[in-house]
Amino acid sequence: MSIQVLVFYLFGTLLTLSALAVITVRNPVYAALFLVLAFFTSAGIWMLLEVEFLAITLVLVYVGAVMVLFLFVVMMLDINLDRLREGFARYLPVGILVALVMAGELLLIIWTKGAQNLVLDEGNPDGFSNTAYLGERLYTQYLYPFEIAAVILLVAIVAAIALTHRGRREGGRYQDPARQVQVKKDDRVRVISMPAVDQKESDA
Amino acid sequence: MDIKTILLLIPLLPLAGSIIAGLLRNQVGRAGAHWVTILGVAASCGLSFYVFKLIALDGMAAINTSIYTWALTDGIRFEIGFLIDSLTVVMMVVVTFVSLMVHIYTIGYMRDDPGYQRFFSYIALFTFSMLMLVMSNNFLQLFFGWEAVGLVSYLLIGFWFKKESAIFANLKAFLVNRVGDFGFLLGIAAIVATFGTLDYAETFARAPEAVGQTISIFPGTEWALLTFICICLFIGAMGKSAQAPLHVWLPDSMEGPTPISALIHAATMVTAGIFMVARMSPLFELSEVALSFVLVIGAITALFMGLIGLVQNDIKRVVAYSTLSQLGYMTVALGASAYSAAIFHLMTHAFFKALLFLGAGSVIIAMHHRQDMREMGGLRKYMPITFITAWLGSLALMGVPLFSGFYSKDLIIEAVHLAQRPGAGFAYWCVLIGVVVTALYSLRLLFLTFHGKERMEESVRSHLHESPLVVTVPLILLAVPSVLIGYFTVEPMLFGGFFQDAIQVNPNNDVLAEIGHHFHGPMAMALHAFVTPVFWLVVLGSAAAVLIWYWKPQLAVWFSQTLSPVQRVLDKKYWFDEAYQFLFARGSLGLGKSLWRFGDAGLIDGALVNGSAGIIGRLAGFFRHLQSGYLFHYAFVMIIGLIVIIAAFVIFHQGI
Amino acid sequence: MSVHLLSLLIWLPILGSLPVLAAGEQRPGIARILALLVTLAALACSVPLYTGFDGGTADMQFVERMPWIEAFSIFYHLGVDGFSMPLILLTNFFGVIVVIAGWRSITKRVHQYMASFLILQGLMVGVFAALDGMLFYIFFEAMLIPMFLVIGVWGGERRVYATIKFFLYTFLGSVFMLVGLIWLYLQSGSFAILDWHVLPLSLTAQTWLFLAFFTAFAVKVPMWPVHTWLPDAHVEAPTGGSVILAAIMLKIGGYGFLRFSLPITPDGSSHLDWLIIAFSLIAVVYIGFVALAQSDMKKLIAYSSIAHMGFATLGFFVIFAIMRAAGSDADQQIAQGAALGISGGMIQMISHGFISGALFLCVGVLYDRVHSREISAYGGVANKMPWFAAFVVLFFMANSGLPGTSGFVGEFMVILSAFHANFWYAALAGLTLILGAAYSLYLVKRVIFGDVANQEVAELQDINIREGMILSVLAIAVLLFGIWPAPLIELMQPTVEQLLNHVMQTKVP
Amino acid sequence: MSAYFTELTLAHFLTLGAILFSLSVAGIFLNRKNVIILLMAIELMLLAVNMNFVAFSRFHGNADGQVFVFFILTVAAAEAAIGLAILVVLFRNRNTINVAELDDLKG
Repeated sequence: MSIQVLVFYLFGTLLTLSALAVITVRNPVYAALFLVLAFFTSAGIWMLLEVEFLAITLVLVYVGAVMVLFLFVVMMLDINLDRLREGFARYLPVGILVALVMAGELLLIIWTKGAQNLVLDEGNPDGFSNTAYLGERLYTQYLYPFEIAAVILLVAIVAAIALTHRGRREGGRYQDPARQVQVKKDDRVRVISMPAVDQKESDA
Repeated sequence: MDIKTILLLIPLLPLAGSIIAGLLRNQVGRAGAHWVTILGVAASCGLSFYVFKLIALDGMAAINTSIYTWALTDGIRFEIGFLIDSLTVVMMVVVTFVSLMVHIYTIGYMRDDPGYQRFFSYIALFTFSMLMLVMSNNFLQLFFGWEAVGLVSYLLIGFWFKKESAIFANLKAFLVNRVGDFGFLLGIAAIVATFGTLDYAETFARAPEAVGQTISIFPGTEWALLTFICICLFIGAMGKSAQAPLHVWLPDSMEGPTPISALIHAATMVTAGIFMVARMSPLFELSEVALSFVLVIGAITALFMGLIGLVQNDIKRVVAYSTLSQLGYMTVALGASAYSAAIFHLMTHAFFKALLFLGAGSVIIAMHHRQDMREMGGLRKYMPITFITAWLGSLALMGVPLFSGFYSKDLIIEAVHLAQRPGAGFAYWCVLIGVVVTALYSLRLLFLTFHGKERMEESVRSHLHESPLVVTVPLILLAVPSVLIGYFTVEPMLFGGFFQDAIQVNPNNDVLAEIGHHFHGPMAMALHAFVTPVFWLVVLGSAAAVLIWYWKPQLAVWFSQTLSPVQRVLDKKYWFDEAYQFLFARGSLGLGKSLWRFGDAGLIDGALVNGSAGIIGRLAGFFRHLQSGYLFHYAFVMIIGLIVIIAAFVIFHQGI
Repeated sequence: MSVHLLSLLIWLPILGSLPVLAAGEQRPGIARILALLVTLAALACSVPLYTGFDGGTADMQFVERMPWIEAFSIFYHLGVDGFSMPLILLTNFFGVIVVIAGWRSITKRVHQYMASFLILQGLMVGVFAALDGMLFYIFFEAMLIPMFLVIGVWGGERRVYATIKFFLYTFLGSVFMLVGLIWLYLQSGSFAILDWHVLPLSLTAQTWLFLAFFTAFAVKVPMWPVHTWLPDAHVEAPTGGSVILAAIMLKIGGYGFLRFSLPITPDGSSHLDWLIIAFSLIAVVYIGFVALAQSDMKKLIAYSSIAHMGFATLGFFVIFAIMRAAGSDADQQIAQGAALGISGGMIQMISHGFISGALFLCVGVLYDRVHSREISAYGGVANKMPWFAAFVVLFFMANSGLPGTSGFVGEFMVILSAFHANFWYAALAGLTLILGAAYSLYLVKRVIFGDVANQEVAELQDINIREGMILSVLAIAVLLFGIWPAPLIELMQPTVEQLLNHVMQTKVP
Repeated sequence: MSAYFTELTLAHFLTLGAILFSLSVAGIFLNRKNVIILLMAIELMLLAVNMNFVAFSRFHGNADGQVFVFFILTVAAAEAAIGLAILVVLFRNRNTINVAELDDLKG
């Protein structure tokens, strides 16, 4: 049993357990945290497959951004957990059954198609950069889809803001750039000419 | 002026008068309307007499000329043209002369009517249509005239369109005529299909070719083609000439103004059918069956319609049933192959029946548009001219020797007697009894109207007076030919070969020729009449009538009580009207309603059109419940679908 | 210039609708006048179409052809023959009539109303002129849109029901036609209708194609039993819409039979002619009875239209029965009576255009005054409107096929033709003589004759100059074609003969 | 000792992906009312898919799989962002994230 196999089984077990926890724990915060764990372990397995860039991206993007967002939302919302757990026990048998059937079917396909005959080889030669390789692909062959993906992200950003934006509240304080630009010096500074007054007299 | 122009002018002058009187009614005014139409018809009448002279007296050959090509397709030339021969000129003279008389008479009869110009426009239009009909040299134009006179008849029966009975009668008249026209059109279609032409001359020339050809109407039955054609054509004639069982419209048509009854429903239009059959003699002669059919239909009409005339109280209806009966006589003559006799009777009848109608109209004017004979009586001293002319007309109608009707009717009876074809025996008895009946109703009318007690209301009586000159002059002018024309024309028309260019009779059928062997002049015929049963039947009928309605009026009451079932049958006119009303009018309305409701609205719209929409709607209503709106339901369905797809992979795609 | 005459006739009204629309809602008077000018111009432009038409040939004339969508070899291909030319003239004639008819009775959104009709007019001319299958289809479908709007916006109370029914019905039919057109394209590699005419096809293919075209055109004609949209559409449509619907749009179905079904699938037509003959005869008899039972004037006229169009389809398809009846000895020669059927059907369509258009205008005249289409709301109209009554009687007489009016010519020819095939065809068709007169005159009796029925009738005013003018023009047309139909018949004679010669040749390879 | 424990094959990774996927499916069943967990289950599902892509890419020596994963990450991020935004708006308007109470699309 090589170190690679050991690592795979270790991370695989962890991943399975944390995934199980994600779907079974009561508290969504814990679920989110277990999901983070799942992502981490997956990243580990991906390292095993020598896809370093994606593994790191997974951690950075998912754990760093998406999961934080999840946690943020979960904590922000005041959720009645009991109501949401209704029917958990009732659906447990069905869920297990469905999961087992699906897993069985999938495994049947995987194991009857000879996937077990493809053995993990030596891997990339030294000095090979997965990041450079992927980057080259993305910016040449897949440039067009890449741009589209970028646009999709932009749309997602705009959409998310548009959805949650509530408009200006009454009584809020806002800046109006148009008015700021149009401002004239007279609006800001008023030069008042007044008769000179003797200091002493005023003091008196 | 060449002859073609003259011939064109004959129908077109009345048409021009009609258009002017109709479209410019406000511009020309009442006097203008009657002047323009009378001038048109008078000119047309004059020209007709001129053409009559050319053909009949100067012996000019028949004219067959084309005016223009109506259409040319499929190798068939549809032409509008004139065929002027002896038959045509007789009809032209009769039509234009009677029409002229009626025009003049109308000035008096319609004096106070607001639709004065319209009326003149219609009758002039009628004259045009009738002339187009009789002058035609082809079936297309014949059908045009045929329908056009029907149209004018429709308009004129419904002339007083505020009267519910009038607009009912005109609709009825048009529709019953259309039933006949339906047969007529099929006959024309059969002619086109057989001979490939609509021209009379060509058709007649090729008619013998069709002998022996058959047509299969119902699968398995073969009819002689010519019999089929002739019966179809005759169905048209039955409609127009009001033969049983398509007679029902004629009595109702009396709702129209009286001049119309005289012109259209006695003298001219209703005889179009007779004229048509005579014109088609080359075809009818080739079909014994069709002639038998004609004979029997005519005989039934002659007798049974006359019987109804016995119980009518409306003066015009009596004359109308008399017309039906006389049309039956003409039809019988046609059926006996005595076409000339039919045309001869048509002519004499046109004069004396127009006279009787106009006389009845004169009485109606005097009675302030009351028509019930039970309110009349003793009118002879108030209106002598009407009285005398009515008597003359009635005597002609009864067939008293030397009067015109005598010659025509006697010859018809004689012809039927000699005819050999099936049905002739039945027809002979019918026409013989018909003679008695004719005498009865004619004299009944005269006695009830002009003799006896004055039964009208005082207010009417105080205003009784003879009609004005425009009314009486036509009466007198019509009375002259009613009395005399038979005497003077019987020999040249029937036995002088006058119609030989127009009417073809198979020598085997030529009963008139047989009569001609024994004919020794009109006077001899009149004298001979005293030894024939016909004359004694007239005498018998007259005697009975004198007894019942003149000497012992209580006898009439007694008769109507003892014979009340018969009276009832006749009163109800054998229930033809009721049956038709129920079967056809109500029946087709009901059929239409139910077809609409169940077929269109129910089956097609309800079941198929909106039904399919409804099914889709209901299906959608059912399937939309699948859309629970719950996210997890959709997710379940997706997952289950996924499982199924993977399972399909597992099961079916093992080899891949 | 004359080369582009057809394009001019199509696009002049369509583009002419723009200034009419620009007149705006506030200036209905200008919109009316502009619309009238455009339609008059279109009518004037169709005069050279008539004078320049060579009646001695069956070839397409005034042909225009330029590539449009080359990838599918779709051409902008126009041309007319003896069938389409009279129908184009009829269309442009009624364009003017409709604008004048809607002069006063339309008061809301006049500019849009007029523009709709102008567009409709151009599209209908396009349908008749198109020689490319796809172009035809586009015009055929596009035509529905303005009509849809006209009924839906300016219609009566149940206009939404009527428009949707009208639209779905027609659309359902034409979908099958589209399939047929595409199939033909795949077979022949061309969208030219004239190429399809000479395309050899197996009997099975012809049968299916025939059915595809049949659904499209049978709905349009409309034939029994797919006719029920017509009464509803007519009842709800404004007068102008009814007039165009009856006078022109129904003719497109008949024209389609002549342009597509007969020449493209002669063997299929011959195979299934019993279907059309049966439907046509049912239309004449059944619909005749149904018309008798109507209490709504427009519905009655609509049903009468169905019955009359039954004559056109009967005339078109009875030719096969005639050829069969004539037997094999007449093989190489057109059987007598066949040409009568086709020309009779065409004449019937044109004449029905005039008569039904006129009848709907007459109903419109009454509706403008009393605002009811119910027969029972009238009675004794002749007392108050004598001139109008004269027109109504004339047109209803023409409707019942009175000789001397155009209504007679087509019916007469078709009955004559049908007799060559079978006695019963002629007899059943001939029943219209009775039924047509019955429903026409029964209506006349109840509406026109009689004593003044109610206060509203008592207050009726006779027709004004504008109404009198259009009714007179139509009356003259009806009488003219009744008294002398020869020019019209001769115009289409070469085309009829060519079609018959073509149809006689089998196309089964 | 079985061959499963001596060397790693494609089947190992695919099996792991399959288990992960099945678990997330079960998660959707179990937490059918909690939108947040549902979203997390979807993330897990995507992770399983990504696992497969990566494995195939590695074993077939083809970069396309990795590019796909890259795009899936993009889309997943976008989805999470919008999904959570919707969630926030939903909660703001309805004061619940209970899926059982959301049936506006009911037919």
